[in-house]
Amino acid sequence: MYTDKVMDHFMNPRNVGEIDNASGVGEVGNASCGDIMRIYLDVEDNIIKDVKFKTFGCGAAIATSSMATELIKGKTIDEALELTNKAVADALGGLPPQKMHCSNLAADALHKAIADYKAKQDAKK
Amino acid sequence: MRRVYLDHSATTPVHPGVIEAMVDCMQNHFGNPSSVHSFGREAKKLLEEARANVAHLIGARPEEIIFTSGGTEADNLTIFGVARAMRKKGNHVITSATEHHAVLDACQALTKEGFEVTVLPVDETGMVRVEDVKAALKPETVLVTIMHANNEVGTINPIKEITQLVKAHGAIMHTDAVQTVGKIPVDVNDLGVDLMSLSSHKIYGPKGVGALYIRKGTKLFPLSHGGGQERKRRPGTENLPGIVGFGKAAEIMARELPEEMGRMGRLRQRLIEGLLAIPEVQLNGHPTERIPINVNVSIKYIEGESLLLMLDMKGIAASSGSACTSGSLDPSHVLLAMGICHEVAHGSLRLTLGRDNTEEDIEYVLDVLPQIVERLRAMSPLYANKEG
Amino acid sequence: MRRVYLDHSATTPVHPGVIEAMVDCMQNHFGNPSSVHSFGREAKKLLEEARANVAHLIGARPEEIIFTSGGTEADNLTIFGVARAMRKKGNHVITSATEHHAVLDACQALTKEGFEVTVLPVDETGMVRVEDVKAALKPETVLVTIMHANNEVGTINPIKEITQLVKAHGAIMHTDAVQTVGKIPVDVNDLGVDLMSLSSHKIYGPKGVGALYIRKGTKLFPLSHGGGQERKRRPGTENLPGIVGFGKAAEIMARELPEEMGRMGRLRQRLIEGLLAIPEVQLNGHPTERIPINVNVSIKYIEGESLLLMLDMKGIAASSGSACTSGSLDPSHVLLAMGICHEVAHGSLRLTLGRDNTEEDIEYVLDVLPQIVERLRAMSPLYANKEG
Ligand SMILES: Cc1ncc(COP(=O)(O)O)c(C=O)c1O
Ligand SMILES: Cc1ncc(COP(=O)(O)O)c(C=O)c1O
Ligand code: FES
Ligand code: FES
Repeated sequence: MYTDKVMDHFMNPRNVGEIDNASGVGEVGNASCGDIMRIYLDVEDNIIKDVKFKTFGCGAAIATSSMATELIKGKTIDEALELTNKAVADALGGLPPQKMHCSNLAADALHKAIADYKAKQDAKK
Repeated sequence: MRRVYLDHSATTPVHPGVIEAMVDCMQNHFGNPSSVHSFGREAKKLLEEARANVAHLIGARPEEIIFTSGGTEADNLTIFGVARAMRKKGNHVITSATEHHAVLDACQALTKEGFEVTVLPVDETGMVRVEDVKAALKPETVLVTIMHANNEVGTINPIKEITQLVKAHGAIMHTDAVQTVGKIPVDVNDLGVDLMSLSSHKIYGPKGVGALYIRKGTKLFPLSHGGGQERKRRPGTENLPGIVGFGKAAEIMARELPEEMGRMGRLRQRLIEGLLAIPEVQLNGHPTERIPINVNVSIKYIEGESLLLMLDMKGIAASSGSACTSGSLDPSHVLLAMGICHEVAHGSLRLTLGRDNTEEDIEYVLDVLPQIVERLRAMSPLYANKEG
Repeated sequence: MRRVYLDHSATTPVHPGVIEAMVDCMQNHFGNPSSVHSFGREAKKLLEEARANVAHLIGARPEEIIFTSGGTEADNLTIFGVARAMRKKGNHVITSATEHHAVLDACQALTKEGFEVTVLPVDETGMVRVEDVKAALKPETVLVTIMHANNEVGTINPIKEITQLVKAHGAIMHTDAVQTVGKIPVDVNDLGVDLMSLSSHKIYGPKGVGALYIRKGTKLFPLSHGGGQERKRRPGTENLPGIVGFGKAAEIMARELPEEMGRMGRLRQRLIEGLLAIPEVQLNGHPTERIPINVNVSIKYIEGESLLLMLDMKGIAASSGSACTSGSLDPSHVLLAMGICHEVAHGSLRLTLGRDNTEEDIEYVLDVLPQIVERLRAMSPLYANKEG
């Protein structure tokens, strides 16, 4: 059902956890199947220095969370904004058709976290 | 790696004696039971022996058993067959919210033919209330179909009491006994039902074969047409190797049931105790009125599919009512009907025992599971919320 | 005693390689293909391999094959499924007089749902005339179902020509290819049909499994409801051992067909020659457009069942279109549709060849049969009348 890449990221997820006083936090929940994903960013000089996630969901949901955090770690905010759901799924070697909606979670949560970071920056100004 | 199969309500391994009987049938008696010659007569003999064995398992007479391609077909044949045959008498059918999709979806399809279907609720243990059946019976009611035990939570319905009401009312009573036959004593005359669905692959027989018990005198239209096989109720060349395997499985089940029932019950108790020792785990279903092979728990703050995958990596095969495993967007209709909320239903885990399981298997699961639960909870934003 | 099985159109022995594949499936891969865990995934893999093998045998794509419980179900699923799905477009269905009962009786049942059914005649060789199809097509025609080859006399219909007409007319074309697949080359794209019925037990696979080829885009309602198996077109836990056996049989047939076809044709010619050497024996069916395994003759002045019983005493398994073998009062509807009179139909004998048959088998039959014919004729008042 899942590719080896998916299973690897599922069994050994990268960047699980939380960041205290994160620069930005984004949470999305897909009401349809009850999965929830939260991403924490630590941003310094416009660069994502650290990223953590917590996810309640299926194997695909956890693997996409892990892969998304891997893909943006060390990237600039602008680069991170370019990450698409499809890119995450592709990086995992594809997802089963009925699981494509899970891959929408990760990039969406990330974009929300970046929006939260930007809002916080604006508030500081 | 140790492999522990705990998904016997999904399907069972085929008993070695069943395989042997099927191979003998295919190697030595491959004829078409309808043929006049000796090859045909030998096949016919095997067919009727199998029918007698299946009948015996549920206290029926051989001529009241017809073979189908499985439980799904037996359910559909009943629902369409009886409803259509009784159309002139009435157009109301009663079923329950926790039925298998073969029953629920067939009833749903009946509404397009002008039938009205009442779907009874269940209580929080998953049981149909006898008084609800009583209240739902109408002059137009022609068929009531309530499952004997549920496949997800194992709750056993009070079919005998329900049947008494239904028969007194003059309607026809069907029960889907796919999950009880071979696991607890089942007798068509004790229960009093008019029709009963069975499936071979849940009792260590092969997949692709089932049976419908039809009490003498019950009217039923066939679902399909063709040769006159199975008293014109189910045409098509008989699935002889499958039927022979089913018959053998029925024979073995009848013999082993009394002892296995007790053993399953004991393994089940140990498993439930061990699971409830994990924090924030709840038992779903009825505490006592459940088939002895069924354990269903919800492990809060985690999602069932990830749990199944991690168990699978440890060689443990289980199932879940999580939406993520269903291919649809909703979690198990059974758990929801019992009033369990979406989140808790997502974290459901079903472990169903079988004749190959040992105490060591149970201890292995109880050893492995807490670590997996801990790992998944550590990843879960819901668990974090709760702690924070 | 020598046993010679010459009833391969009724059913075939199961190929040893098929039994082996089925045993492996049951012993080592018994999971439910819908399950998430490794047992389920292994089962799913076997299911899809089998689908690919069956698809390959008829030049289809795997996703165009759905498994059924046999040829009868495939025929019924087509007739009810397509007709009901197209109901808004029209209510006319065309079939032919020599179809299998699975098609004829399903079409008959359709008339109760408001469909009009045209049953085309056949010529004296049992063949449907292309011009008859043309004349029968109406604006309301939604489905045409004509068998590829007949099971009794083996006559092959001009399906390619018929399909061209039907498709040009905008209707849906189905063919029951139960008797041709594995015996002559069959390609869904060459024939152009939208649907095709197959049965495993006619090609050395197990009984109780078949397939329906459904060309992409063809609308079809299911016959029954339940789990989402087989793209929601055929619910129920898949008959995995049966399907695996069918897949293996398809693989073997694809490999052996070119050579076996020639060998069967030669045995058949020898058999026909030998039979026609007996006085007052006529060949039924088409002299050349017939499947290579089929021989059908009428032996005048004798009745088929007695003939079969006497052959059986000599170890020879055959079949007949005699009313006495059918359980009904009429002889074969196929022979009657070909214009053969009742008396001659009663004396019909069908011998159908298979991969285990040898030249010695044929010589044995040709040695034994004349004596039997003589004995029966000596008892027959018809023969006496004729001589007197
Ligand atoms: C309660 C119940 N009814 C019907 C079925 C369907 O039986 P089958 O898989 O033989 O079609 C099942 C199992 O899937 C079941 O658990
Ligand atoms: C032409 C034809 N169609 C359909 C069938 C029915 O197939 P099955 O026996 O698999 O139901 C048969 C054989 O009995 C047949 O010969
Ligand atoms: S989280 Fe539900 S299917 Fe992926
Ligand atoms: S003569 Fe006995 S059935 Fe026809």
